[in-house]
Amino acid sequence: MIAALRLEEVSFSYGSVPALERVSFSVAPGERVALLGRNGAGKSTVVRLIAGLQRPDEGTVWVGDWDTRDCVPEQLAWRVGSVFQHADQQLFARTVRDDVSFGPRALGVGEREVERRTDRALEDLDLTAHAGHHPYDLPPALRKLTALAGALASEPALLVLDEPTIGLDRTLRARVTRALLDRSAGSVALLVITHDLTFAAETLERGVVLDRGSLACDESLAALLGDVTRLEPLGLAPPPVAALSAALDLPGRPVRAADAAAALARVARGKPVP
Amino acid sequence: MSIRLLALIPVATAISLALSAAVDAVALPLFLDTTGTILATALAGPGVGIATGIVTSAVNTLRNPTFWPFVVVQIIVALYAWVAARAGLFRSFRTAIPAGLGLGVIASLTSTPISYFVFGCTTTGGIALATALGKALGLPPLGACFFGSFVSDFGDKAATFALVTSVLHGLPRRTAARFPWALRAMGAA
Amino acid sequence: MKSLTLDRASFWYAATQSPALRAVSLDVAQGEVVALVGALGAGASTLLLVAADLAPRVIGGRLEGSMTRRDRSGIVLPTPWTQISGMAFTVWDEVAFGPANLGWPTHEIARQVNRALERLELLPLASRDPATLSGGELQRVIIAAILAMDPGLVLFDEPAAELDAAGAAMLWQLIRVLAREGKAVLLATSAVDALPDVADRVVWLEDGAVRAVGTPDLLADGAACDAGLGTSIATVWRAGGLPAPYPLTVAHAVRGRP
Amino acid sequence: MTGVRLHPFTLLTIAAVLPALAWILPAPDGAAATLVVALVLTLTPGAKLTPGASPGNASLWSFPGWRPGLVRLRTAVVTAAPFWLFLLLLHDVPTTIAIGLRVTTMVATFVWLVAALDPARLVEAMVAAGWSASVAYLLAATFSAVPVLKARAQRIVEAQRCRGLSPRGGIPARLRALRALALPLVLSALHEVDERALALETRGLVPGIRRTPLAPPPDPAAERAARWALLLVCLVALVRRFIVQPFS
Repeated sequence: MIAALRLEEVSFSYGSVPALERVSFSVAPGERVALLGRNGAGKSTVVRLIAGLQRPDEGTVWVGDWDTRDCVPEQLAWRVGSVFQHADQQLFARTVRDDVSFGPRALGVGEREVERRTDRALEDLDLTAHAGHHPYDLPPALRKLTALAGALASEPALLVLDEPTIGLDRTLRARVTRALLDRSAGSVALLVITHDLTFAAETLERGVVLDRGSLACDESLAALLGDVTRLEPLGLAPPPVAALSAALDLPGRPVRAADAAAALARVARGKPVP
Repeated sequence: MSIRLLALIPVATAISLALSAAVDAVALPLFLDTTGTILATALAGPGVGIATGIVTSAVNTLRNPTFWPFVVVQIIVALYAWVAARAGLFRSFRTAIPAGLGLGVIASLTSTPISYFVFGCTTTGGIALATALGKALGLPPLGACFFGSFVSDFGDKAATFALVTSVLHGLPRRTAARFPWALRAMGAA
Repeated sequence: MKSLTLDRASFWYAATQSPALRAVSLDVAQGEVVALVGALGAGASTLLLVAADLAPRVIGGRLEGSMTRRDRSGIVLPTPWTQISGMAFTVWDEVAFGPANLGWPTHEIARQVNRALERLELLPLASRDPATLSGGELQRVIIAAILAMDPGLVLFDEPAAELDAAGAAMLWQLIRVLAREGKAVLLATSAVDALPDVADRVVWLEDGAVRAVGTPDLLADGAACDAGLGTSIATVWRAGGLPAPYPLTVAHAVRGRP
Repeated sequence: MTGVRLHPFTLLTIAAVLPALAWILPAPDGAAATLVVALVLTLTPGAKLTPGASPGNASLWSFPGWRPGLVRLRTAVVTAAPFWLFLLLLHDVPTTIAIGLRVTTMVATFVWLVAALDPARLVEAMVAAGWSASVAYLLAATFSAVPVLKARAQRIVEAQRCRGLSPRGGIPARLRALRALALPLVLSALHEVDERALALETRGLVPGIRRTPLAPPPDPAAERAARWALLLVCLVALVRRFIVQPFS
């Protein structure tokens, strides 16, 4: 099976400032990967390389079987849905619906297919009730979801999201989680930059950590989130559920709320309060 | 002036200057550098529009000093946009584009003497080339200069008026209603 | 001593039919931290604008009921880059913008600015151009800029959204310190997990009206958990089918472990 | 080495008077004289301090303070060069020289002004001189808003291309693409006006305030006198040129 995304020994620098050094990792179809690291570790550069906004100095970025070096961003849009930070500033249509359909329409799929994809994306993020609203009449958090819906509507094989949950409350985060898990079940690959480890724990399964432009680790997110000693140098704190699992020594050290709840229930049934 | 309208002026000015990035991306021979002036006038009237025009010229001057004498053009643009807004000419492209073409004529009539007497009609590459073309066609110097300004101006002003119309109609109604002139400019009030 | 009192305050934005606030009565005392929680659009941001005397005075709309304040207020709005004054070319000057507008003497401005920069751990950035800062740094600059004006009533709208874990932890501690110094703090946030250690009282807003007021224990309440406003720990506890009362924090959970 | 730090108003006066004289004084001698002055100004090492200039290096090009001057000179020449080209294309040689010298004076003066004028000092000077805080705000806020919106415009271009928007094709296609690139910028910027106004209000920028100048630049009496003298020179030149000896 061809990986949805593969970075091979990728190096990149802005002028004389190195941003990435021989970074390699890949994301399989349906896989959900968190891209972690401090500010300036090179995460945003990875996104720009995948979207075709920059070309690697050395190495190759493969999106499916396309070498991004041979593609312009509007071609890569067929396979990559990118949502950048401040994506709410890219909205311009008079209704949420029109804005969400901009992507598929720009790709030139048939009008009926545009409608279908738009409906599905709006539904996935519970935006159907707002479809006729003006994006700028919505609170910023819903504008952010509208931008995300725009990327979903293009139905790419790979979704690359930069901090999708800033400014979202727990209910909206849960919507994003649900929509992303649903797409991933349909073998869409996910690469998500985030500082929000609660969201990452609920949504993603693997963590790729960059440190000053190099790959620092690439492993299961659950193992990473439970380990304070490794999170702290990244400026991250373990999410409350992972902290709870560790403090109570719950079996299997679950990091997702549902798993922790199930483990708690088992523990409570198994042995009474000491 | 209310703080809201005061805060509008730097934003409108920055819009005029930042749109060059969008124009560069599509590689069209447009400036759109009066967008902020026209938009500010259509939203908030001639005072805010003129202030935007003057500030735009001042900031442009720091990039290229030969822009400063054309501050007169920015002021004329604001006054013309005010008349157009009062007449509700931003109600659709059908009314806005001809109004923009009209502004193209007036703007070139204003900039021609400045360009001719101050700079010998060589302010920007495009205008100078069009002027050279006019000269080659046998036009007298002042006529060639007008020809140059007109060629570069009229399409730009029509595109700018079309863009401002798009913006006014693209604003949420609630936001538009909070700028004193917006609904009138759109022919909606 | 009451710093802010709202008495049956209702507010309508211009050109809207239904009110964004419905008969909200609330007071915030000096030395107290009150947190507003609620779903999106429940009215927390509107309430802060009313408390800051910006709605309806600046943004228009209509207020019924009354809002009275004892102290000058300062409000930290949600998006940091729109709050940069644009009049300053260094972080120090940006923070000094508000105090200078108050017409204070120079030495007093310098004292307040340096203190605010220190509190937000911004002294190393004092001579940087604000335009070169990251979102999180800018957020801290804006908070410092408001604190440097020494408002008696401090209003925060989602102040931690752009901050990383360490920045957020610093802010929550600072808010407690502000309360100890006698300031009244009113705070709208969706970071409910931080509130047990920060807030004295929690106000749950729903559809523009006050649904419940109480200590942070409110965030371990079954109804709050169902509405997505319970703390992570309380929510997990409830989802696991364990009996109430639910623990608010990991520390509480360890004490009452199953 | 740092030179004298002139008051911002003095800098502005020089930048206004020099180009004005270039046009007022009879060509080509007058404009040649102003150009010499402008070029000397451009080379002034003290126009702006450059951190990081290494005094250890002996070469003239890296002699602290001189290199930025030479860079400014080059900027002025590069900016003015196309004018000379077009002037030659459109006019005879005497006209080319007359207008060319004037335009180059103007360009060089402004290149110097941009380097010498610190916007923060200008704002302080305006506040100290009793200008309304609003006027100072307009100028300063625009300076800081322009790069912010430029960066945003660039981001929007990238984001829309990543949504499949192609900026190429026929003119109608490009105009449609332009709309999808320009509208988000304008709408998002206008949408923020409200929050900007709220932030200014809460931070005390309201009409009629007496703002404390934070660090008012010193304005010695000699400099004030020099400013008036420069304006007077300009006026005398104007009178001489157009009234006493018109069209000489």
